[in-house]
This record gives sequence, structure tokens and C-alpha cells, in this order.
Amino acid sequence: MEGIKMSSSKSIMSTHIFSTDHKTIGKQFLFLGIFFLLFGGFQALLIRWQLAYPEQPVPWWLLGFIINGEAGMITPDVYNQLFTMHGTIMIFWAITPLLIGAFGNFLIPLQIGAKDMAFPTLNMLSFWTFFLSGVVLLSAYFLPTGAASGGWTSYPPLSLPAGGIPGLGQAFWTLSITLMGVATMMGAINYVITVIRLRAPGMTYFRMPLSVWGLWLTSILNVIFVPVIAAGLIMLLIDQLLGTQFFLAGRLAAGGGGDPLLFQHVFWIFGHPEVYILILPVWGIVSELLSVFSRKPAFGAKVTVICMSTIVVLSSIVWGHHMYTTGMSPLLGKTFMFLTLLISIPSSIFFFNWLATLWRGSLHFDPPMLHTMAVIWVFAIGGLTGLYNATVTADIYLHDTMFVVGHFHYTMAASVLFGGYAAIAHWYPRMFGRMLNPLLSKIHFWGTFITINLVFFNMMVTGYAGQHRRLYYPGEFEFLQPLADMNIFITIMAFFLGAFQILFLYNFIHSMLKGKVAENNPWKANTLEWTMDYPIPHGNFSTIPQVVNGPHEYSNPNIKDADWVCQTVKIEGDS
Amino acid sequence: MDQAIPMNKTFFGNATTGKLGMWLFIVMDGLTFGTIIIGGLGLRISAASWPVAGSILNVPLTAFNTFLLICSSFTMVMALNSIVKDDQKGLIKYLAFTIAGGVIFLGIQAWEYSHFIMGGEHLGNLLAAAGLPGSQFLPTTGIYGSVFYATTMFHGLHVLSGVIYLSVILSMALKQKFTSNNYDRLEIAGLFWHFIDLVWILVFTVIYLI
Amino acid sequence: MGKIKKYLPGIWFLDPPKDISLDGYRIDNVIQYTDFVITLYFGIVVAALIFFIWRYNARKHPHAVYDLGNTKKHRYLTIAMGLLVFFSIDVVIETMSFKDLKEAFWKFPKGEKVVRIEIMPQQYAWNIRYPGEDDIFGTDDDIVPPQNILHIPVNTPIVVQLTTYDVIHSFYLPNFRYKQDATPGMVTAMWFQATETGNFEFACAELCGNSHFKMKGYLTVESEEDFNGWIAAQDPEVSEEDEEDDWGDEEADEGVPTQWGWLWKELK
Amino acid sequence: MEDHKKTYFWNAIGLALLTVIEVWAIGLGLPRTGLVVLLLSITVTKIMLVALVYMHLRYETKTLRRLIALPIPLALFFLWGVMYDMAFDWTL
Ligand code: HEA
Ligand code: HEA
Ligand code: CUA
Ligand SMILES: [Cu+2]
Repeated sequence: MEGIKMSSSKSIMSTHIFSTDHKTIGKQFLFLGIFFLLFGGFQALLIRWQLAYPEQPVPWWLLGFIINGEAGMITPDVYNQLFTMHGTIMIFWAITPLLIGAFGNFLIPLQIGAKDMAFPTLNMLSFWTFFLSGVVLLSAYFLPTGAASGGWTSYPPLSLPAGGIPGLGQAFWTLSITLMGVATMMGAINYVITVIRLRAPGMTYFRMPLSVWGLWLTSILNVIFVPVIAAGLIMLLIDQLLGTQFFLAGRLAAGGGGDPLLFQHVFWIFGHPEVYILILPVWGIVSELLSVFSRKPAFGAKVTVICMSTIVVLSSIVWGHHMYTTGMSPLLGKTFMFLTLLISIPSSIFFFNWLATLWRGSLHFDPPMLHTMAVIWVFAIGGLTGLYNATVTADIYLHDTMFVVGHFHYTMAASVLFGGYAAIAHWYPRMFGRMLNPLLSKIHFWGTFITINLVFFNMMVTGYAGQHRRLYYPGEFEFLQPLADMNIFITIMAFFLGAFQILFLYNFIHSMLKGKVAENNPWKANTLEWTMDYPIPHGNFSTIPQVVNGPHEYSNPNIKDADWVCQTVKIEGDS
Repeated sequence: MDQAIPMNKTFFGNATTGKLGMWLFIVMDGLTFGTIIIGGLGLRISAASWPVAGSILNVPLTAFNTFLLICSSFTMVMALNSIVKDDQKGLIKYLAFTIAGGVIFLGIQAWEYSHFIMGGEHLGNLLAAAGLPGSQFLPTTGIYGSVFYATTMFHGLHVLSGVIYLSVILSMALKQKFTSNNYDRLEIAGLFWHFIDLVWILVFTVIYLI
Repeated sequence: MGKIKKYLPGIWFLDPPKDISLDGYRIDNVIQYTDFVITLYFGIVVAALIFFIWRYNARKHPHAVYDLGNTKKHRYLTIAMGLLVFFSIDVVIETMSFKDLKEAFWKFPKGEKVVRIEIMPQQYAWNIRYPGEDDIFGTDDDIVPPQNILHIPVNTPIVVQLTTYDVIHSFYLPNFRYKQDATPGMVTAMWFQATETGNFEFACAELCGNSHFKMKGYLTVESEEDFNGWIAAQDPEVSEEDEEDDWGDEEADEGVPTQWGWLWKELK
Repeated sequence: MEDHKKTYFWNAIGLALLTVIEVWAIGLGLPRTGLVVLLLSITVTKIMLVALVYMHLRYETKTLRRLIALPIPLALFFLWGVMYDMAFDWTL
């Protein structure tokens, strides 16, 4: 008979470090993700400093002394390293572990009623490979020539030795992303199979909480598209190290030569789904939390699921919208524009469902709910601005400007970050047995919400005014000089934004040690993860629960004296 | 502490969890190979010229290699067939044959590579006839060399990991870990091995024959 | 307070660079239409949010209405919602955009009065080439002005072909709302037409290395006579017979490669 | 699981024969497209043989078979998109 081996040894090594318990691994991912989030955020602040005060050395409170440029000034190559590593770290080492690594691990088994992941050892290996990849990534900073500086897209030939970036930084970048991809693949196999195989009896696909749906669909995208980028990175890596010529062409290639466009295709075949990989967990979590805090079933949950699945399918065939200015053929340009715009149909449908969930609910504005509602706000802006980019003609102007940067920070940085904060606030009591301090959480929320909008909206404004991205010193151009004030304003707001994140960090750590001890089900939620006592033992459920309800039976008139009921409890009078 | 867990068997019949995992991995690996092969084809379409099949690469030798992999696939599946009938001896015998097949495959490939890398006058003439410079055929020999080496090297690494994987399985078999109702791991390893064969069939056609 | 006043106009009224092109208005129009509808939709979303927060907060509305939203009616409603967004935004901007592409951006002007220019960016400068007297590229009388200097006549279609000396660059003309990548190994093309004279800038929009930020060029739009005069004042490039795609220059990073240029390629 | 020795054996023979045909076919001097089509169809046949018999897909459920085949159309779309764009040029 198949079964899951759970070690009974109690040493620190096996319970905290090389643990195969999905909850521990989830927490490990969480800490790593928060570390990288702060690291990437710090780099963002340095980027902003340079954009606003290009001629001044970085002040001590931004750790100016670690910048080893001339007199603490950020030099062009340092600037390029900053945004390259910022983009890379945020996408692959902050958001991925935070949402997929941490909450994927923590939530999937608990919410579907499983004792652990399908392959616990693989799960542990996934974390440690991930960790290793992070070490490789950061160790590039110790190279004499510094880390990668070819942008997070790393387009060849710039990212090849022939492209003029000295040293091994680019190769470290490629290698670390490849390792990260391996870790992600291991995780993805685990999540997909766990959901297929280990759902508790009665937990049909449509009785799974929407958060599990989001994570599962994300994993499916990972399964399909991480291998694609892995292949691309292997080709890039041997181009960098062995001197093959996949992505070299023209004068730089000796004898024949490849095609740099191939890399762009491979990158975006993966890269576009990647952005949905990042946001699908958030969509799921938001759909779920809206229901909990409105005390009302998620409106049209099935339709939401179908919409998210449709987006999964559509996302894989729209990659060309990142390449409109490469000289694409009219046929492909039109096809990609049409397909891209199709995505707005399912998006607006589930968006409507979110709003309809609030309608006639009974809204409780606890911190998780605040962050969730913020997602609605920022994702509406981020998603709708995607439509400009999808339009071929508008994108010819907007491509590679700060407008695009604003668009993707709204969708990715703002929506995904708020989604992550909502998830942390919501499941914190389950992870650490204590509550986050609500007052600090609320201050953090409002501070973040206001400043993040001022930062990212104004980025779009500068982009529309013509400022292109990856620009060390915008003042170099006369037509950008009027934007100097705006850039300073954005930067100041970004500093406030950073300050509020420190507040979050304080709250996160302080509450872990001294916070109010949480009840078992503080939010009165239906799903299975709230049914056991804290700390949740290795193996989660002493007996596998029998599920009889969907996850959203809030305010069901058949429930007496409560507005919720656990998924395992039969509701009298319900068919 | 071993705990049996109820499985959701709908849709996938009696396929075990491990097997589903391996299938998923195979799909992923197939996509990786697919990307490399599609990339190679794309480059080939846009390349100015491309050496005629067989003008540089040794087709008969590689055809023998293909045959070898087919045989080892056959012995692999026979190993499974033996254990189903609880034939431990047969299992070990066939597994050993399979591993040997893989090792010989690698040996031939290494010989082919070393031949290309050492170069020589004859190879130089072949290359010149195909419009490529130099007397060695290296990964840096134009885009043709890049595509050839990347594809075959990636496949070769798979064979290597397959050989290691099967050696572990063999050592388990020697300890009599498999029985007629416990051979899941063997079957999973087999899937991986057959997949390597399957990919080679494609690589052989695309790189060597077309 | 004064400071805040200074920033506020900046926040909401930063204009894009002045449009001096024949077809730039098309891009502005599509953007303006999108501005308009998405503001509308976003307004609806915000209005709904505010209303729900005010009306349905737990204090005011302690008992939620049990509503799964899974009846046929609901399903049709949501689908109608999606289609509404699709037809009011997507279909409209798609039609506009396709029309613009067909009528302007993807329709290369043919005929006598077209000025043809070859541009080859390199790390970090723009090399520009005019065909010269005989109107054929790659001959002795080609005009190669100093790097980063681009002159064009007003009210005349300009067709540009691009390829790059090293890595990918992107020819970005903010005043024309246009950009086009220059990719190694291929020749890309674009066209535009100025409607106003003056001095402007163009930039490189694709990350190309440490001095990407400095990679700017000076565009002078002038009357036909001035342009002809300027061309006449340039020294024809002194070089031997130039072959197609022939820049056998060894140094990648310094100086202008002496031989470059390609026979003009016919466009679709 | 029953004894499939015979099936396995004949499958191997079939695969080997198809390989021989492939190698033989390239020497025939067929027109290029014909050759490519022929070789590719033989390859697909061989792949199917390995997948269905050796990898036991024949004996798995229909759902599994279909799911595994699902990435293939996707890969074909990629193939089309990428090759079309790489071969396309604005210049004639
Ligand atoms: C999580 C991340 C994320 C998400 C979700 C999206 C979502 C979308 N993105 Fe974005 N995008 C990125 C991350 C993301 N993007 C990144 C990182 C880049 C740049 C990478 C780089 O170059 O470095 C990028 C770049 C990018 C480009 C290329 C721009 C360029 O480089 O020139 C394009 C072009 O089409 C695009 C389009 C879209 C579209 C159409 C959507 C759609 O999915 C949006 C759909 C959503 C809606 C349409 C909104 C919902 C509907 C409503 C609110 C309607 C109102 C409803 C009611 C009234 C009920 N994106
Ligand atoms: C999920 C992804 C994500 C996230 C969360 C963010 C978050 C932020 N990003 Fe980032 N960004 C990207 C993904 C992301 N970004 C990508 C992909 C690119 C493109 C890269 C490329 O072009 O290749 C990019 C590029 C990019 C640029 C453009 C650079 C350029 O083109 O020249 C800018 C400029 O303003 C920017 C700013 C910010 C800011 C202000 C935040 C803020 O939201 C950050 C908020 C968080 C903090 C501020 C952390 C707080 C921590 C501290 C305060 C600790 C400080 C410690 C000490 C002082 C000791 N980002
Ligand atoms: Cu050239 Cu950027
Ligand atoms: Cu995209």
C-alpha cells in the first residue's frame, strides 16, 4: 500500500532545517521570500534615489557606504546591476517563494485535507535547491565585475560575452535562474499531484477553496512553462560559457550565426505565463478571502474557476505582445493583439464576481480584508492599463517606457504584494499561533496603500510623458528634464513606502514572539485548515476528514446560531 | 510511522502517485527538449545554409546507437516483465543488459565527440564541403555546431542520469527489494528510460537524418 | 504648502512630448479613447467599492444575504459583463489600431519623394547614412554625417532601415510616438513624416549596456531647401566599393566603423 | 499485469525495422519535402510505439493519455509562431 513516510525523529535538523513537513517548508519559504522582498525593495530604493537625485551620493541611511562607486555615487554599471537584480529577485526570489513556495506548501495539503504533500522529500529538496539558487544569485555580487546587468529579460547579444558586459555576472544569473527553475519544477510536480491525488474524501474539485484552485493552476502553468525557459537558459548558458552561437548574429557571430529573436520568443513564451504564475495565487486568495470577510459565498465560484482556467490557456498564446517593436509581421502582430485582448473577457468576469461577492454581504474590515480590497483597486488599474500595452499602435509609443514599468508594478508589485500581505495576515494565526497586531497592520496597510499608488501611478505618468525605462540619468535628455520634479516626488513616496514595510517587518517579528495568542478559528472560516489545534502536528489530521460542503457556506439560512459551518459538518435541511 | 492515505483514483485508474509524478516530469522534460528542438528548427529555417544530412555526422554509427537504445528499451521492459512473474534472476539480468546498453551508447557518443574535437584533415575536408571553416567540428563551429552539440549533449546527459538511476535500481534489485506486487519504482525508472529512447528517436531524425 | 502646489499640476498634467508627426495623432487618439473608457470602468469599480463599504459594512448590515450567484441569470449577467468590456474597449481599440496600422504605420510610402536613410546604432552612438547623389546605398558618394546627427526634411515621408553594429538597440522618436528595434542579423524598417520644423531629440529605448542612457541623437527637421543645403555641405564618405553587410571592423566599442551600409532592401 | 513478452519483442523488431527504413530512405534521392514528410511520419510512428507499448500508455486511462498529449498542440503553436516570425522579414 502506498503511504507517506513521516520521520519520527525529533532533532532540530529534521524538524526545522531538513524537515519534510510541508508546514515547516512553507515557513522556510516565507522567511526566505520576506528576506528577498526586503532586499529587492532596498534595491528599488537605490534605483529611485538615482532617478531623483542623480548627482548626489547615496546617503548613509540608504547604506550609501556599500556602494563602492566614486564617492558613494551610483555609477551606470551599478545602476544596471540594481534594476536587473531588483527585477530578477522580486519576481523569482521574492514573489515566487512568498506566494507559491510558502502558501502553496502551507495551504494545499491543509485545505484539501491531506496529511502532507505527495512527495515530501522532493518538497524538501525543492526548498534547498531554491536556497542554493539564491546563494548562487547573490554570490555574483562578490565577483570583481559585479552581478548581472542585462536587465531581467537578459536579451542576448547584450547578455553574452560579445555584448560587452564584462565578467561572469551574466553566467551566474543564468545558472541561478536555471537552478531556481529546477526547484520550481520539483515544487510544481508536487502541488499538481497532491491536488489530484490527496484530496480528502468528498473534496471534489469544485469543493476546493478557490485559493487552492489558484495555486493549482499556477503550478500547471509552472509545469508547462518553466521547462521552456529552462531550455532557453541552457542555450544561453552554453552561449555564454562554451561559445556556441544560438543567439549571436550579424557581425558578432563567426560563420553563420543564430538569431537573438529566438531568445526573445523563448523568454516570452515563458515570461508571459510567468506573470500569471505570480498573480493566479493572488486571484485565488482574493476570491476566497472576500467570501470569508463578507460572510457570504463567493459569487459564482464555478464561473470564477472557469475564468481563471481560461486565462491559463490564453496566457500561453499571447507572448508576442512583448515584441511588437521587433519588426513583427502584420499577421503575428494582429493575432497577438487579438488574443491578448481576449484575456480581458475572463478577467472582467471574475472581477465582476469579486464585486458581486461584496454586494449584500456583511463586510468585516479586518487587516486581511483591507489588503484584499486593495487588490481589487490596484488590479483594476494594473489590468486596465495592460490594454494600452496590448494595442499595437499604442505600444509602439509606450513600449520600454516607464508606462510599462508602471503597468507591471501595479499588477505585479502592488496586486501581488497586497495579495501576499492579505495571505500573511489571514493565515498568520495558523502559521505562528498568534495574531498580528491589528493596529500596526492597519497603519501599515493605509501607509502602503496610499504611497504605493502615488509611486506607481506616477511612474505611468512619466512614461506617458516619454521617459524610457532602464535610464540611469533621465536628465540627459532635454525632453525629460521637465519630469525631474515628478521623479523626485515618486522617490520620496517610495521612501515612505519603504518605511511602512519596516513597520510590517517589525509587526511580523514582534507578533511572532509577543502577539496575542490566537484562537483556533479567529476569522470563523469554513475551510479545513482551521479545524485543528495549534500547533498543527506533523501529519495534520489525526483522521482524514470527510468533506460534505463547499468552502463557502457562509450565512446559509439553514445553519442555526452561526453564519459559518466547517466543510466537514453537514448542514441540516440542505440537499 | 507509515500512514496509508486515501487516494483519489478517479480519472487515472490504478496509476500510482509516483507514476503520475514521473509522467508529469516526462511532460516537462519533453517540453524542454521540445524547446531546444523547435529552436534548432527555427534557426535552421532562417540560416543561410545548412550542411546536408550525413555529410559530417556519421549516420550508420548513430543508427547503430539508435538500435542500441531500442534494444535497451526492450530489455528494460523485459526486466519489468520478469518481476511481474517474480523472476528475480531475469530482473537482474535484464537490468544489467539495459545499463550496459546505455553505457555503450555513451561510449559511442564520446568516441564520436572526441573524433570531432580532435579533428583532422578528413574532417576538415568534410567541413569545407559543407561550407564550414576549420578542421575541427566544435560547438563554436557556426550555428550548425551549436545546434548539434546542444541537442546531443542534453540528450547524452539524460542517458547518463538514466544509467545512474538504473544502477540504483539495480542495487535495489540485488537486495531483492522488488516483488511481483511491489515493483512501482522499477516501473517508474523504466518510464524515464523509455522516454530517453523516445527523445532519441526524434533527435536522430531531426539532427542526423533530415 | 508651496511645494505641494508645485507638484500637483505635475502629477495630473504631464504632457507627452510635442507631436510633430503626420500620424502620431492616431496613437494619441487610441490612447485617449482607452483613457476615457478605462476611467469610466475604473470609476464604476470605485463607486461600487465605496458604496459597498458604506452600505454593507458589518455594523450596518450584520446579516449577509446567502447568494451563491450560480443561477442561470447570474451566469448570463457575468458573461454579459465580460462581453460589454470586450466590445466597449477591446473591439474599439482593436479596430482603431488595425486601421491605423493598415493606413499608416505598416504602409510604406513608395515613390519619388521619399527620403531613405540607413541607421546603424552601435554601443553608444547612432551611425546615419544617406544614399547621396546617385540615390544608391553603398557607393562612394554616400553621405555619412557625424554620429548622432540626423537631419530630415519636413512634410516628406522618411523611410528608415535599421540594423545594428553590436547588440540590440531601439530607435525611439518620442515626438513621433514611434520606436523600432535594431536587431543583429536582420534589417528592420519604419517610416514617419514630420509636420513641423525644429530641433528635437531621439533616444535608444532598449537596454544596450552601461551608457545606454547617453545614447541620444539630435534630430533636425528643416525645410526642403535647408535639408538639401545641409546634405550638400556634407563630405561624401571616402571609402572603397562597399559590399552588402560589410563591416569588417574589429573594434566593437570605439570609433565609427569605417565601412558599413547595405544595399537598400525593397520593402513589403 | 500479464505477460507481454511477445508484444514487447515484436515491438522492438518493428522499431528496428523502421530505423533501417529511415536510414535507407535518405539514400534514395527523394525530393526534399517528400523525404522530410516520410521521415517525420516514421518518427512519429516510432514514438507512438515506444509511448504506447513500452511506456504502457496503452494500458492507462484515456484521461491520462489525453493529458499527456495536451502539450503537443501547444508546442505546435509555438513552432508556428516562432518559425513564422524568425523567417519573416519586412524586406523582401
Ligand atoms: C502579475 C503580473 C501581470 C499581469 C496580471 C498582467 C496583465 C496583463 N498585461 Fe502585463 N506585464 C507584466 C505583468 C503583468 N501583466 C510585466 C512584468 C510586464 C513587463 C515585462 C518587461 O518588459 O520587463 C508586462 C508587460 C505587458 C505588455 C508588454 C508591454 C511592452 O513591453 O511594451 C503587454 C502588452 O500587451 C501587457 C498586457 C497585459 C494584459 C492585456 C493583461 C491582462 O491580463 C489584464 C486583464 C485585466 C483586466 C482587463 C482588468 C479587469 C477588468 C476590469 C477592471 C473591468 C471592469 C470591471 C467591471 C466594471 C465589472 N503587459
Ligand atoms: C514583483 C516584483 C516587483 C516588486 C514588488 C517591485 C517593487 C518596486 N519596484 Fe520594481 N521592478 C520589477 C519588479 C518589481 N518591483 C521588475 C521586473 C523590474 C524591471 C527590471 C528590468 O528592467 O530589468 C522593475 C523595475 C523597477 C524600476 C525601473 C528601473 C528602470 O527601468 O530604470 C523602478 C523604478 O522606480 C522600480 C521601483 C520599484 C519600487 C519603488 C518598488 C517598491 O514597491 C518596493 C517596496 C518595498 C520596499 C521599499 C522594501 C522595504 C525595505 C526596506 C525599506 C529595507 C531597507 C533597508 C535599509 C535601508 C537598511 N522597479
Ligand atoms: Cu542603445 Cu540603448
Ligand atoms: Cu505579457
